[in-house]
This record gives sequence, C-alpha cells and structure tokens, in this order.
Amino acid sequence: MKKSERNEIIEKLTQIGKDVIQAVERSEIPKIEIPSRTTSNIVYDPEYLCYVIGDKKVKRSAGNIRHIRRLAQLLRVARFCKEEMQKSLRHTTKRELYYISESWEKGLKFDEQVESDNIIEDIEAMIGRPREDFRIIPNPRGSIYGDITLRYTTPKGDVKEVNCLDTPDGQAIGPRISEAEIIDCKADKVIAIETSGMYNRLMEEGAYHKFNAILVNLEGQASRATRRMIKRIHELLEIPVYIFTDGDPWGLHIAMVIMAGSAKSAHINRQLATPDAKWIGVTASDIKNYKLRSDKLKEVDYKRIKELSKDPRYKKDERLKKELELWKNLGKKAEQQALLRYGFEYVVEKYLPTKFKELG
Amino acid sequence: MKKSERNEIIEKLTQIGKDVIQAVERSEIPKIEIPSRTTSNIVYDPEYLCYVIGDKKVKRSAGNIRHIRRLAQLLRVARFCKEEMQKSLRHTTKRELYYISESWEKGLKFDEQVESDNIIEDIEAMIGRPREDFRIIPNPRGSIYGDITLRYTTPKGDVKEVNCLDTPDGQAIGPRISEAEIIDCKADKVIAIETSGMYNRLMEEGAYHKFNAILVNLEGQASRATRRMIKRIHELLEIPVYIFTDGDPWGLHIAMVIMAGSAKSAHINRQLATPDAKWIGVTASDIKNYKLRSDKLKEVDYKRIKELSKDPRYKKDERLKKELELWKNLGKKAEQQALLRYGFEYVVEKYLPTKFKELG
Amino acid sequence: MEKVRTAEELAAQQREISVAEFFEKNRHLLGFDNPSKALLTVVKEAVDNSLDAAEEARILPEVFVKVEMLGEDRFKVTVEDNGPGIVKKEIPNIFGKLLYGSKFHQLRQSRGQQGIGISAAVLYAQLTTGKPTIVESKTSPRGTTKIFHIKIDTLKNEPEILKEDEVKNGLKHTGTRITLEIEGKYVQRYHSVDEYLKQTALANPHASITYISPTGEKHEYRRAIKKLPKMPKAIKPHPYGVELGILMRMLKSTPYTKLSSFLQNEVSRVGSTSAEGICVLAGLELTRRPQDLTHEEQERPLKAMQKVKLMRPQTDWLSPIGEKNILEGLKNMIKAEFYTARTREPVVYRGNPFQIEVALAYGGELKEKQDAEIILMRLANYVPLLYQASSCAITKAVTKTNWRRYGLEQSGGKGMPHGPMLLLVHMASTWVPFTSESKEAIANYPEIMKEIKLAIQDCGRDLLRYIRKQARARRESRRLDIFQKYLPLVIENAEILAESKKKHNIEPILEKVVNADLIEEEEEEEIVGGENEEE
Amino acid sequence: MEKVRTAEELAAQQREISVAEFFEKNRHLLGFDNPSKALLTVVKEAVDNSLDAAEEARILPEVFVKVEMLGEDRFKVTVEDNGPGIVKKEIPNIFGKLLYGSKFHQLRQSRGQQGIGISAAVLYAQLTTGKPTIVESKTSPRGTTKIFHIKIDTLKNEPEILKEDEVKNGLKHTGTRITLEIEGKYVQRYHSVDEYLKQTALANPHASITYISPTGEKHEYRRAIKKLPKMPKAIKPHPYGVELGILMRMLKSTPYTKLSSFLQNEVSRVGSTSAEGICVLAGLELTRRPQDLTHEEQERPLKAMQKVKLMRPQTDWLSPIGEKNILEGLKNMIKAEFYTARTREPVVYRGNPFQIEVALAYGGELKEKQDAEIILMRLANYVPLLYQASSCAITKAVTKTNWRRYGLEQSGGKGMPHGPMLLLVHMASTWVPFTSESKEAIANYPEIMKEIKLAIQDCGRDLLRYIRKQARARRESRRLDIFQKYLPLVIENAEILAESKKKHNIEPILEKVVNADLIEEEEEEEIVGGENEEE
Repeated sequence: MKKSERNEIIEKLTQIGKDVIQAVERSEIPKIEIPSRTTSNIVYDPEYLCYVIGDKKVKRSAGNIRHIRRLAQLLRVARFCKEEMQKSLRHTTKRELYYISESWEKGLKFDEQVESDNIIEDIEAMIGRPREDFRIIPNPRGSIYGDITLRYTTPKGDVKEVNCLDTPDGQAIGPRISEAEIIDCKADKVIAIETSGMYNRLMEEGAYHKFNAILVNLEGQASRATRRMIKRIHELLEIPVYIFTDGDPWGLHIAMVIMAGSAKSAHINRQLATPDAKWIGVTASDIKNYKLRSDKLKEVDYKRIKELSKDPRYKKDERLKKELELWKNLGKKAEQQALLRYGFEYVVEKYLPTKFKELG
Repeated sequence: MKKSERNEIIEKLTQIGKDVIQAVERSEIPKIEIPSRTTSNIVYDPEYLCYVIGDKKVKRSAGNIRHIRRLAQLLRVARFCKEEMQKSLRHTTKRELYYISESWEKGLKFDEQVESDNIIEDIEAMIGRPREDFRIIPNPRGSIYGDITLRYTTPKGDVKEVNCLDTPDGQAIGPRISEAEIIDCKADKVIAIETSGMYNRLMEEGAYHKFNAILVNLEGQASRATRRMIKRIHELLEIPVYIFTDGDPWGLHIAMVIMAGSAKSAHINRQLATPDAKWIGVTASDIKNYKLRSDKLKEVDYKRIKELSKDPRYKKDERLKKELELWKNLGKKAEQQALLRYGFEYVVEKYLPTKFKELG
Repeated sequence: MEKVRTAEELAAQQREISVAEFFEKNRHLLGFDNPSKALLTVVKEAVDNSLDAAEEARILPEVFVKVEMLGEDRFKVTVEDNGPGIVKKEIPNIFGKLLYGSKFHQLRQSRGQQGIGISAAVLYAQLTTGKPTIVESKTSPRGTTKIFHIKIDTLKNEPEILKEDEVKNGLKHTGTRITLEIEGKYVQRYHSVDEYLKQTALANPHASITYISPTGEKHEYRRAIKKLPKMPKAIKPHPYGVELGILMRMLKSTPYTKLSSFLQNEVSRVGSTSAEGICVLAGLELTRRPQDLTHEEQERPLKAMQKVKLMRPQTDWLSPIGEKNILEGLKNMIKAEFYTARTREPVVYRGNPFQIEVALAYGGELKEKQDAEIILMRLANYVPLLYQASSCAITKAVTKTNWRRYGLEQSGGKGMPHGPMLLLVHMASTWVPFTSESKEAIANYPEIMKEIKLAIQDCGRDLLRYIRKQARARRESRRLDIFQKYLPLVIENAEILAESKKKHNIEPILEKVVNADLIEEEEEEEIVGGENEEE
Repeated sequence: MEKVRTAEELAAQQREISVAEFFEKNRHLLGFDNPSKALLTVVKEAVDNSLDAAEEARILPEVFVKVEMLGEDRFKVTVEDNGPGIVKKEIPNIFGKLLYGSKFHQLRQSRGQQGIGISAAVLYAQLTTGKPTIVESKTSPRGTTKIFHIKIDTLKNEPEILKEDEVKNGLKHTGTRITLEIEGKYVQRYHSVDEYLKQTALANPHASITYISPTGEKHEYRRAIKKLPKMPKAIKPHPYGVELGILMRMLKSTPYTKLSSFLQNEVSRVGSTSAEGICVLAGLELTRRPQDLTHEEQERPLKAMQKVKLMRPQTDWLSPIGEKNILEGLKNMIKAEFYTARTREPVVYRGNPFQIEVALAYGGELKEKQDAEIILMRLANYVPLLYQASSCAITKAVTKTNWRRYGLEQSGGKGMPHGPMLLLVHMASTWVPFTSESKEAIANYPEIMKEIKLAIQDCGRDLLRYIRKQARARRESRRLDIFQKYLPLVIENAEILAESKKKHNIEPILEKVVNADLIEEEEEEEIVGGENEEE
C-alpha cells in the first residue's frame, strides 16, 4: 500500500472523532451517521453490475441508551486502528480485536465477537474502504501460482520480491501478499479455481504453462483478499479472468460473488468486484454433454437456484439464465473432478480449450 | 523422494499381484491378507509411545461373495498407483481416484468414496507406507515459515530450491513441499501453532527471529503431510518441537496426534509421530493463572477429557494428567488469542519465554 | 349340527340388573381405578358432602378429616362436619343406595351432583375390606346421636343395616361423622389427599378444615373470610340448551294445561311475549294442551325457541367464589408479590349456565421455582381436580394461551408456561360436564374454552402491567448509570481520535442526554442473509 | 345472617334417581359423546345383539344393516337378523329398560355384557329425535310378527309402549328387526360404520353381513366358514380373582350349608381336596355353615384360597375364533403373500379367564402401502374396537414389541412398525376389562399385556422365517452372477500388476469358488472412531 493511500485512510478515521468533538463544542448531543446495511438499503447498480449500498443512514447517538455504548466502542476501535497504522506494520484479525478489547477502558470490552464484527463493518461503511485497508484481516484463504512478480514488506520491514512460480505449492494469499505491489507479469489470463484438488491438477498438468495463465486457488467461496487480488491483476494488467467451479448452483454463486460481490459486502463491493470475469463452468450443460457422475440437487440447491434466478445480474445474461433453467430441470450437480472420468489430461487438453474458444 | 525409495514402493505394489497369480497357478482360490485396522487390533507401543497396529489380519478372498469385488478393486487401485509412479510426476487426491475409477473396467467403479478410501488404507497397511508415498495425496492444509531451505521438483520436472523465509505469508505444505528434501536449516526449534491467527501474530511479532524458530501453521488438526514434515525436521536436524494450541481438550488432542499419531492411522503411525514433541499450552493452569476470557466446556469436551484420561500415553506424564484433572474441575476453555488481553507483544515477550524455560 | 335354541329358552335367562351390581363391576367409572386414587376419592366424596351439608344449612363449615394407616394397604378414613346432621330415616338411603340424592333432579350448582359419590365409597369399602361404613349424625344441639353400620345389598341396590343405635353422649354438636375402612395407598405430592385438602381450603375460604395425615401431621386451614357464599338457586332449563327428548317428557308431564303457561313456567327466561313469539313461530295455538301435541308438533316449539332472542341466565343462579374471596384465600395460602383475580359474567353452554373464575399469584415465595412450570389449580364447583389434567378443558385453555404476551416464558408460545406463578381456574355451573363420572377433567366445550381464555387474558393483562411496571423502574435507574459511564468514554476517545488538545466538559452534555426523551429510535440492524464469507 | 336450614328441611328433597335418568345426563359414558361416534355405537350395539342372538340359538348368523340419511344430521338405522326372535313379553324390557339382560349375572364370554347397550341406543334415539324405536320379531317360522314402538320412561327406567301390533306378513323368517331414528354424522375411513362392519365380518367368518351404506352402496360379506364357533359356557368365579366383598355376598346367599360344599360348588376349580386344604389353612371346620361366619372369619377363606395351588380355567369356558377360522377370514378379505395366526392357551387375570389370538397378513396387495404404518385391528369378544387406540393394551403391546427382529421397519425399535402388513389381535374373555363403558380400549393389565406380546412374538417369528426364506432365494441367484463377473477382473488385474506374461485360465478357479461353502467369513471392518483427519 502506498503511503499516500495510508494517510488518506488515517485521515478518514480521524474525521470520525472530529465530528463528535464538533458536536460537543456546539453543546449538541454527539451522534454519528452510518450508511445502513439492511436489505432495504441495498440496491443494484446496473452500471457497475453489482449490488451497492444506497443513501439511507442509521444514527448512533450518545443520547440513546441503546446506542451510547456502541458509539463509544466504535470510537475506540477507530482509535485502535489509527494507532496501529501509525506505529506498526501489524495486522489484526477480527477475533484478535475481540480479545484486545479486554485491555481497554472498563465497559468497552466486547461481550460477543458479533459486536466487534458489526463495528468493523460500520467503519468500513463510514469510510468506504474494506477493513483490510485499516489492517483488520481475515484468516488467509486462497493461493496463487504463475508467472507474476510481487513486491512486499516483511514483518521486519524489509522490502522483498517474489515470483509466484518460485513457490512449490502456490503462494498463500495472506496479509502481505494481499498488500503487495504487482511488479511484473508474463501471463495473459487468470484462471480462478474453486477446489484445491483441481488447482493441483491444473498445476500438475501444466495449465499455467500451456495457457500462459495465473492459477488462483479459491478454496471454496473466495475470500475478500483473493477477490481483491483478482480485481487488481485484472485492472492493472487488463487480462481476462475465468472462473472454474464445481457444477452446482453454489459454484455459480461463487463465480457471481467474484463478478459482482455479495450482498453482505454491498458497502464495499466497488472495491472487490470484477464484473468482467467469466464463468467457465462446470455448467449444467456440461453435466449433460459430458455425462458427468452427479448427485441429486438438494433442497438448499433449489433454493439457491430460485434466489439466483431473481437476481438482476442474471436478467441480461442469456447463457446464465439458460443454465439455471437447465439445472432446475436436470436436478443434478457434479464436481469439477468428475471430468477425470476421461483421464487426467482431459481437462487441460480438451475441456478448457473448448471453453476458452466459447467464451472468447 | 529418492529413486531407490520409489522403486521399493513399486516393488511392494507388484508383489500384491504376484501373490494372487501364484495362488492361481497352484489352482487355489486367490486371497490376500491385510493387517486389521479394527479397534481390537490397535495396540499401544510403549517403546515408541504411540498406538500401532497388531498382528491380526483380515482376508479378502475371491471365494467370498462379499469380498471378491473389493479384491478386484484393490488390485486395480494398486495397478493404478504403480502405473502413475512409473510414468508421471502426478499426485492424485482421494476424491480424484474415486472419479478416475469411472474409466476402469465395468464393475470396478466405486459407488461411494468411502469404498476407495478404505482400499487406499488397505494398501497403506499392506505395504506399511502412508498413501502420500504412492502419490495419493490429501488437500493441502498447513504452512511453514522460517529459515529452512528445501529442494523440490516442479510439476514440469525442474529441480529448484526455496527458503521458507522468502515467502511473504508462509509456504503452503502441498504435495511438492511434502516430498521436498531438506537442504539447510538455521533454526534451532519448531513451534507448531493451531490457529492461523496466532501463526500470523507470531510472524508479525518476529517470533521466528527472536526464538530462531521455524513456525508451522497447523490450521486445526494437523494434516498428515504436516505431521510428516514436523517429524522429518525433528529427526534430521535433531531440534525440539513445541506445540501451541487453544486451551481446550481438543487442542491437547491436536498436540497428542502430532506426538503419537491417531488411532485411525495406527497402521502408519511410526512414519508420522514425533513422540518427543512438547505441548506448550494453552493449559488449564494458564486459563486460571492468566485469567483468560473463557467459555464453558461442552458435553463433547468432557467426553474428550474422559477419553484422553484413559489413554496410556498420559499414564506416565504427570503434567498432562494434572492438566486434564484441572480442566475437569475448572470447566472452562480458552482460545490462544485470549492472551491478547495483555497486548500484542505479550505472547512473544512473556508467555512463550516462560514456557520454553518451564519445558526445557 | 347342534340343536337350535328357541326364543323361549333364551327368554328364561333375562333378568334385571341392579345399578349397584353394575358399578361394583365398573368401579373405575367412579374414580376407584387404583388404590391411591381410591383413597383420594373416598376422602373427596366425604368432604364434598360435608361442605355441601353445612352450606345448605347456612352454617360456616368446619370439617375434620383423619386418615389412619391400619396396614400396608388398609386405611381408616374419618370425616366429620358441623352441618345440620341427617334425619334418621334418610341415613340408610343416602349412604346405602346408589343414585339417591337431593341434587340430581335440580338444576343447581353444587359439589355433588348425581347422588352416587358417597354411596360408591361405601360400596368400595365393603368390596375391599368387607367392613360396613359407620355413620353418626346429630340433628339438634341437645338431641341424641344416631349411629348406623351400613352396607349396600348390591343385588337390590338397597341399604343393609348391620347395627343401629342412638346414644346421648355422641357428637358434640350437630353434624355428621362418617368412618370408612378401605384398601388404599397413600401417596404424597401431586395426587395426594394433602394436596386435595390444601386446594379445597383455598377454594373455600369460608371453610375451616383440620386434617390429620397418615403420618400423624396435623394441618389446620383456618377460614380466611367469615361470610358464606350466597346460596345458589335451583333453575329451570334454559331454552337454548334443552334437548328434544327432555322437552317431550316435560310436555307430557307438566301440570299446566296451556302451551303458553307451560313455556312461561317450565323453562327459564320465557315471559308472555317470548311465549307468544315461540307459539307463533311454531305454528301452534297459545292455548293448546301441551299433553296433546302430536310427535311432529312436539318438535316445533324446540326449533322456535332457538330462533327467539332470550335473556341469558340470571347471575344469582350461580355462586362463584368471588374475586375478593379468592384473593383472600390466595393471600392466606401463599406469600407472593402480586395477586389478581377475575370472575366472569355467567354464560350458557347447552342450556347450562356456568361462570369462570381465574386468579393468579406471582413472585415472592414462588420465586423458589422460577424456571419450573407454573402451578395450575383446577376447580369445579369449589372442588379441586387432581387427575387427568391433560384432558381437561382448563389445561387446554391454559396451554393454548400465548403467555409470552403476559411476560412469562413459554417455549414456542404454547404449552405450559414457566415462571414463579400459581394459576387457579374455577368453573361454577349447575352442571359441570366432566369427561367421566369420576369427575376429574372438564369436557372440552367451545363455550367453556372461550370463557376460560377470556378470564385468563384479563388476569394476564394485569400480570403484564405489573411485570412491566417493575421492569420500567429497574430500567430508569439503569439509564442514568449507563449515561454516566459511557458519555465520558465517548468524548475521551473522540478527543484522542481527533487529536484534540482540549479536554471538554462533560456535564452540559450529560444533562442534555439524561433529560432527552425516552423515545428510542428504532435501530434497523437486520443484516442481510448470506453465509459468513470468512473467519 | 341467613336462616339456618334444618336436617328435616333438607331431607324433604332426597329422592331416588333412575338409572335411565343418570345415563341420559351422562351419555358420553356409553359411547354417545358426539354425532359420528353415536351413529357407530348404535349400529354396533344392534349388530352385536343380532350376532349374539343367532349364535346362542346355534344358527349361522345372517345380518342385514342399512343406514339411511334422512337429513344433514339425521339417520335411520335398520338392523335385521335371522336369530330365534324374542318372545313377546321380553321385548319391552330388553329394549326399553337399562340394565336388563341375560348376560350380566353370568361369567361367560359374550359380546354384550351389561344389558345396557341396546337400550342406551333406544334412549339416545328418543333423546335426539324424540322418535320411538321400532322392534319387529318373529319366533317361529310360521308364526306372526310382533311389532312394538318403544320408548323409555326415564323417570322410572321402565319401557313405554307407544304401539303394539301383530301381523301375519311381517318378517320372512324368525329373527328380529330393529329400526332407530337418531341424530348422527356419517364419516368414512378409520372410525366409520363401514370399517366396523368390515372388521366384524373378518372376526366372525361364520357370519354373513349385508350392509347398505348412506351413499347407497351395497357391501356383501359372505361367510368364509360354515361352522358356528363353539358355545362358551358360563363359569363360576375363579378363586384367584374373587374379591372379598363378592365372596362375602356369596357366603351369605349360598344354598349350601357346609363350607366345603360351598367351595366345591360356588367357585371353580376347587375339588374336595382343595376345599379341605382351604378350610384347614383358614382354620375353619369343613362343616361350618357359610351363612354363620363372622365378619373376621369371612376374610380367612379368601386368603387361604390364594395359597392353595389350583388348576387354571378349562379351555371350553372360552370360545376363541380359532387359528384356522381367522386365516380363512383373512384370506377371504385380503390377497396377501403370507398369513399366520396363533391362538394362545387361556389364562387368568383377576380371576377372569381370557385368551389371546393374533394373526397377520403380509405382502401382496398390502404392498401398495409399503412404507406406511401397518394396519392394526383390535377385537374383543369378536367385536372390533375403533376408538381410543392409543390407550388400549393391544396397541401398547404392539408398539412395545421390537418388530425389527421380525423383519419390519420400526424407528428406534418401538412405536408402530411400518410395512405391508395387517395385524389382528383378539381378546376373548368372560369379562373384558374396558377402560370405559363405551368399550373402546382394553385396560392395561400386566397378564394381558404379556399374553398379547407372546402371541405377537410367535407370529413375528413365523413372519421372520418367511421374509428370510424369500431373501435367501434372491441371494443365491445373485451369487453366481457376481463370481462370473469379478473373478476375471481379479485375475486380469493381478496379471498386469505382477507383469505376468502368461494369461491364466479362469475356469478351474471359478468352479472352486462357486462350489465353496456358503459360509461367509465375518469381516471385521469396524473402523475405529475419531474425526476424519483430512479431506
């Protein structure tokens, strides 16, 4: 992260405190306003093709018995984040923050982690930046493999570079890789893969080489750090992104979250979403055409199909609409690995080339 | 893996086929014998301080209606593994094997993954080697960070080296790292950590540097690959191993599996266990002494305390016995992160040094 | 082929069966299913009779009950009252004949109804121990005491007098003492004699009850009020509930010779106007002789009566315990924080007037069982019901009420609520519809359910008001504490965050905050669904 | 203060209550709780009477039942039999008087027991529709038909004859026809008249039943066997079950003048040796006059009788349906794959002999409801029980049996089992202990439960043998297929794995394998617990 960006975030955190002090100086009851994250304030942005947050705000007033403690806690968290950014290179997990609160002034300690989590989201919404930017980080999930060189800062403060081919089993997308600068990249596409099994398969079958691709292991639902990494590579290098998932509505949902963000992160979706990414499959048509070993769809799958069908993001995409329809009729789902019925090489030799041709 | 080791494993697989053919040539009904993995055949090895498999065998006979299909499948899997080892550098997951079986002769296809998983364990028990040695691999879990240099073979076949400090967020313990050769190591101890949160904390607080340690992220229950990695470092470099877990019976169990293997892997425990490893905590005494934020023990925790108490591995260890007793009386559990109530540095500055002194 | 038997041969075996024989074989119908229930039933029937006797004579009842254990499964039950006593010639019939009594042919609220209870106890005693029942009675303060040893001749359903005597120095005052020897079993808690008498005392705050238990303990329940409940009057059947068969019998046997007089005098709430209306609707002349109506004509007045608008039964037909008296009784029995009671207006089911009363006690010493189910006492005409709670209309009404609305815990908003509460429900009626002759559970008529629910809701609202008031007081004092604690934290942290050099004075803001309206903004914090993406 | 009322004033109100009045007010005790149940009860009482009448006269019963709908809630029920008819003078008493009958005073297995059922139906009819019941009866083939229109005078419990007639061209053969007009409700399925008659036909394979339903459908159930069940005999009470009160009455009223003769003649299974033994144990002389025993002495023979070893009741006291007859009936009714039946030896509860029969039909057309609960038919003395299944001893015995042992599905090894099966349980007894007078559920005596369970287990074992045999046949043919398919795969893959150049001949091994013993080695594949470590 550049220094200017860091200073901007620190300034935004400081402003929260300033607003409160100004009210006190005007002898008014201090209150703050936070963009509301309820369902009714989540709106679809047709230009950006994702859900974003609307104009509705909620208040936290020092004059409300139910607000005041939370207001104090929010200010304390903002203060904590600012101080950490100023004095160290440290990253804090949400869980750690919950425990750290025990060392604060009496009364500010969080009783449940859900309290501190909510306040972190409040601050995200207020300053319009994901929490990683003020160093509240998730457990890492996801890794990257391919010919891309990144510049990062070690915990000791040294600046180093790493090429993601020089790592035996893929580079974990942890706090440092998440913030690393992209120095060089020879690849001309990104393939994001749902399962570790298929990620390893593509590594071993030389897909990164054959397709000149960066492989990203999502390990299920993509973490926010992984989504940001994909978005950054895509925007900086202007190379296409393909998403390769299991053949079920959940897989399609995983792709959708990368393309358009989730409802839960509506307040920062513009920082996370890669609307141009393309979903490879496994599609419902693939299950049929490739005669893949399959399981019956469960109640929860049908529920997801229903939800996805109502989503405005599908309204325009004839291909996805058709696939959802077919899934409902087919009533079956298949894993990525089911393609191995045709042998190890088949995915790389036949399946993916066909898909790249189709999707352009 | 060295070539001689590889050839030895291939020979062992071949022998399974030879035994069957010899019976046919003697006009006998072919059968094979597999060391039994039932509870009654798992015995405690007081010398090695872990559970190992006893002398009881089970038969798979071509003359038994309930055995014959499974016998055919076992031969087919052995054949598959042998062929892959001979012709490629590939690794196959258990899930992939299940799908691959679709391309085999009619009737050999696995209906459920549990069938193929069982056969893999049969072969492990028969040849006395973990399945990673015949390239059936798990999804990777766990990573490693510290001043250790490893030599590995890329999927393309190139031989490379990597130092595990030159990786921003830790080196994932995948199939290649699992098999890598240890070239050099400057560290003088290993700290294995249960949670990613604490792993990152120790990285950021410079624990690897301060303690000259290799940090291993277990990500919960240690995977077999991680356990083997710990064992190899310990035996080759003769440096002590410390295990740092959450403060609950499950954490102690995680430590115990690293030290003595699990009952489920009794047939290969000698290849996985590090009996000399030491459990740091969080102990029940820590919860009390450090006044850690805690939750009540649940039914399942009490059940685990009871199981652990009956385990012969505790019979000799007065410290563990005392801790289990205290847990039962205390009725509480705490996470590693709970130590953060004393601030970020406390773990590295105070807690761990005290522990190293105690454990020697 | 066997020989065909003729109708004549078969007819020779036909015989009349005495009702005593019938109940001898079917005693479970009367509450004598098993030894522990039998002991309770015997005590219950005797105590009911004693209370009824005293009240009918307008005497404040004093009842003495003693249960002695003679052997592992043998008990002697003695019940004595201060009623008017029973005249000599009636004693054998009342105790030695099933289906003999004063109340069956009247529509009037009373404890016993069918003239079967006490003689059934006598029958049970002789069946299990072979012993006669001893009845002692004195009808005038200076008179003699008559003593009878009575059994029932079951073949004839007639009393059999084994011994008869008359003594000077018998009972101390007027009244009756009955002594039975029975097989039984003494249990404690839920279905016990102890519990029954405790609840009886609560439901009859005008009565004093002394009880000596088999373990020798003496329980004295002193009366909480010194006034007798008003005497319920006997009534005529109400037109909305009468059945065709009964109306036809009434038409046949009436002394009145005109249909309109019949209607005005033999059913209740019909005056001359209503009578005329009924006759017109029925297409029958006012002057028709009721006895002469053809079968088809008999049906018409019944239908007509249903269409005419009539007043509901008079209040004075029934004698509820009364809100004041129930409250006295409850306070006498249990130290709670809050009491309330409700006596509803009488209404009708199937022509039978009835009246529901509900009372509750909350908190105080009941808090000992904070998390347990509430205590529910069911009463019918002053008599506690101990068995078959689950099939009783009262239990159903209680469990179908959403008690969460009234501040109690109740999983899923139905079932028995939990909390420190005793709930009492009383049904007073000229005819309580029990599900069986052992009188343990009230049948599930919609009209009855509705009344119970309404009464419960009334009391529930009182309860809620109390619980709310308490909660509000607690809240107010917490409010100030919170603002005093957190406002400094808000301002201090804002100062640090804003890097403000100046320390701000908290007092003016604190004053504003505390005096701000209590109106709390609705937070909208419903976070959208979707799996937690990470951690 | 109100005026105190005296004992004399109160005594003036005492009155006797007729049993008819009593049941008029308490008709739910007799099965007339609601309109649909009332319709069924009326049909049931009339059909029971018809079957009893024919059988007692040793005539193969033919019963005709017709239920007509007269209005939304009004029905006409006609039941006609080919029995011996009823003599003229008994007709009014049998139909117009409660507690009048031939069976109450005998200990003998029969459908009706108490002389209350059919007159209760008459009472119900007049109460709800005001209509009298019409009884037609003919006692000799060439005689006249007597016709009575009967009501019950409930105040006196006496028949009231509205019309009496005698015609030449009435019934075609001897027998009785009864016609009642009642309020009711017609339902289908579980608790229906249709279901009741279907089950009655099954339980009485010697009877023919014709039924015309309210919708006009005609159901004909032809008899499956042409032999009447043996006539149950009346018995004396068995010493193990007699109660003190009853024994005392017997001692008082016996014509015998010596205690030993009394014992030999008035209770069953006591011979001269046993009688002597009882007297010695009781410390009473053999020649004592039973009528003269003191109260204390009366108790002694009872205790003594319990200590003497006596034979159990004779088989011919009871008349079970019989295994053969039940099977005929079942086969007649349902096309299944497998049938079995078991009639247990008679035993005693509380001195009453009883006998349990269980039968089942499995598979075939029952497969339509493969996964549903089994069909359970409960019968008592040839009469189907439709209501109150859950509180019946039969249901309890069935649900407490572990049916998984017998090859049926049953979650948790208790509760109602699932599968394509019909299970029939019949209790024959001189006195069936119903839980209420409406005779819907058998009370839960341990002796009865035990017998039902034993009979169920016998039939269950037969069923298991059948299910196993079927499974074995299926297995055998699968066996060869499997070896033929997999042996080549075993050898071929072993050849490749062993890098063997030679192709081996499979035939000799295949022959060995197929002829190998069927003994299957027990695999021990119970894998030790512990969470899956990876993947």
